[in-house]
Amino acid sequence: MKLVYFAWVRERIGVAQEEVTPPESVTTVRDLLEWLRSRGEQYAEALKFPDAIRVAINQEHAGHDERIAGAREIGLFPPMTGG
Amino acid sequence: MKLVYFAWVRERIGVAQEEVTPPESVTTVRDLLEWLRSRGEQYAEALKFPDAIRVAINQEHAGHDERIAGAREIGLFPPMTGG
Amino acid sequence: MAITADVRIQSEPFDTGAEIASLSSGRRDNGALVTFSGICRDEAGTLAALEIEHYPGMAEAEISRIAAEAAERWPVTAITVIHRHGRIVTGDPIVLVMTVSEHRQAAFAAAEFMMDFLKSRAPFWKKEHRVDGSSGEWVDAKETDEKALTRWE
Amino acid sequence: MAITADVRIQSEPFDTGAEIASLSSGRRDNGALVTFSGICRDEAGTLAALEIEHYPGMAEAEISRIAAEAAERWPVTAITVIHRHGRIVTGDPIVLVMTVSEHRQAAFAAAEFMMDFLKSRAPFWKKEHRVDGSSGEWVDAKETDEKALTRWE
Repeated sequence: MKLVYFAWVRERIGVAQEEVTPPESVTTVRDLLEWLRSRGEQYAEALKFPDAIRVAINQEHAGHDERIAGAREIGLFPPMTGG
Repeated sequence: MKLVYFAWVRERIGVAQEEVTPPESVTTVRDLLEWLRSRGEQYAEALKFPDAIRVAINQEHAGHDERIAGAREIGLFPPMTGG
Repeated sequence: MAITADVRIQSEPFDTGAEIASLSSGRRDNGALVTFSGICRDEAGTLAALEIEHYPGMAEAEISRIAAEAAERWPVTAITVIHRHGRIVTGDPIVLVMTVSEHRQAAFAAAEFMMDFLKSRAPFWKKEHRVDGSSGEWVDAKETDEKALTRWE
Repeated sequence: MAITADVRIQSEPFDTGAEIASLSSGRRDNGALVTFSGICRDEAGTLAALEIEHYPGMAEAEISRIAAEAAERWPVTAITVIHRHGRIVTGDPIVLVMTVSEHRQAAFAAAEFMMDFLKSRAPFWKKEHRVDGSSGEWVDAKETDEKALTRWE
């Protein structure tokens, strides 16, 4: 699946997007954040306060309990400051 | 004092403004409306529902209980439809 | 706040874009600008125009009082009100209320407050000119407009 | 109502007057047009510009969803939203929300509703560029903006 990062999540992880294949045990958004944190220093730093991370699955807002099965694109980003 | 009329009050009375000198017994707006109604057919018709008449003394909204002593200009008109 | 509203009573049309530009240019401290434009409706095709009568002098004074009250209640930095009189054909604008503030809530609330009070307190009266050529009735004040004021008490 | 909002995400400035004209021309059934312009504040002279990042695709989709929800709740006949991205200097407009309705309350409410949701739900992020030349912080989301949503529940 494709992961896309924005704002300080993007800056801290160091890439704007990447293709990943999480293990089968990763079923929810929360699992995904946990798994990403294990991937290295930048990920651990960017995602150290998971509650501060907002998530979109296929470009729609999603909660941390939501299942990621079938997601083509998951966006991870800080709280939005639109308008 | 000068009386000015607007909208259907003006149309029914038949003049846009006039100078009047009410008797001394006329002290409030309510008295003035009563006195005007006695001045002729058109006045009686224009002011037959006094509660429907809005009043301004010296170009400020005034209630029917307000005293008219010292008024230079009194406006009589229907409920407003501004905006 | 001690601001003076720009209040204009005129028969000519106005240019909302130009009014916005003149209020926002040169200001860098305002985050929010709200405009309300009231437009002459055709009432399902029956109305050709409105003839708007006003009380000269009092119209300016009363709208200025309403604007001053809005500026007391909310931290607005500028207010413009333009209200037209005379014959206005359907589709044309009748009134413009514009508010500027640092924050959106104040700009919205001040504009809504002023429109509610303009409806029932600004000395204007509308007479209908119908499409069939007849000169229609004076538009009745709406009870809902009078009731709208109670939410600001 | 089944209206389709005109949603545009762009780096170019927009002309509010032209947008108003294009929505109001040829329509005679609409009594009320509300605009909200969000302008880049200079934060007491410390800010030179904002760099606005957005989530392409999702930004349009999410704003369209917010507009559809507004059109479900209030009888609006047209909605336009323009949200800019990229570098925006202080004093320049960031966002325009425009609503048209037969009645003023619907136009006001729909515009306020959309602005409240744009603040916390539209995928945009603002980074500060300070007057002293330093690239500042990402603007924090305000708790008050999140709380503002509860009044629409």
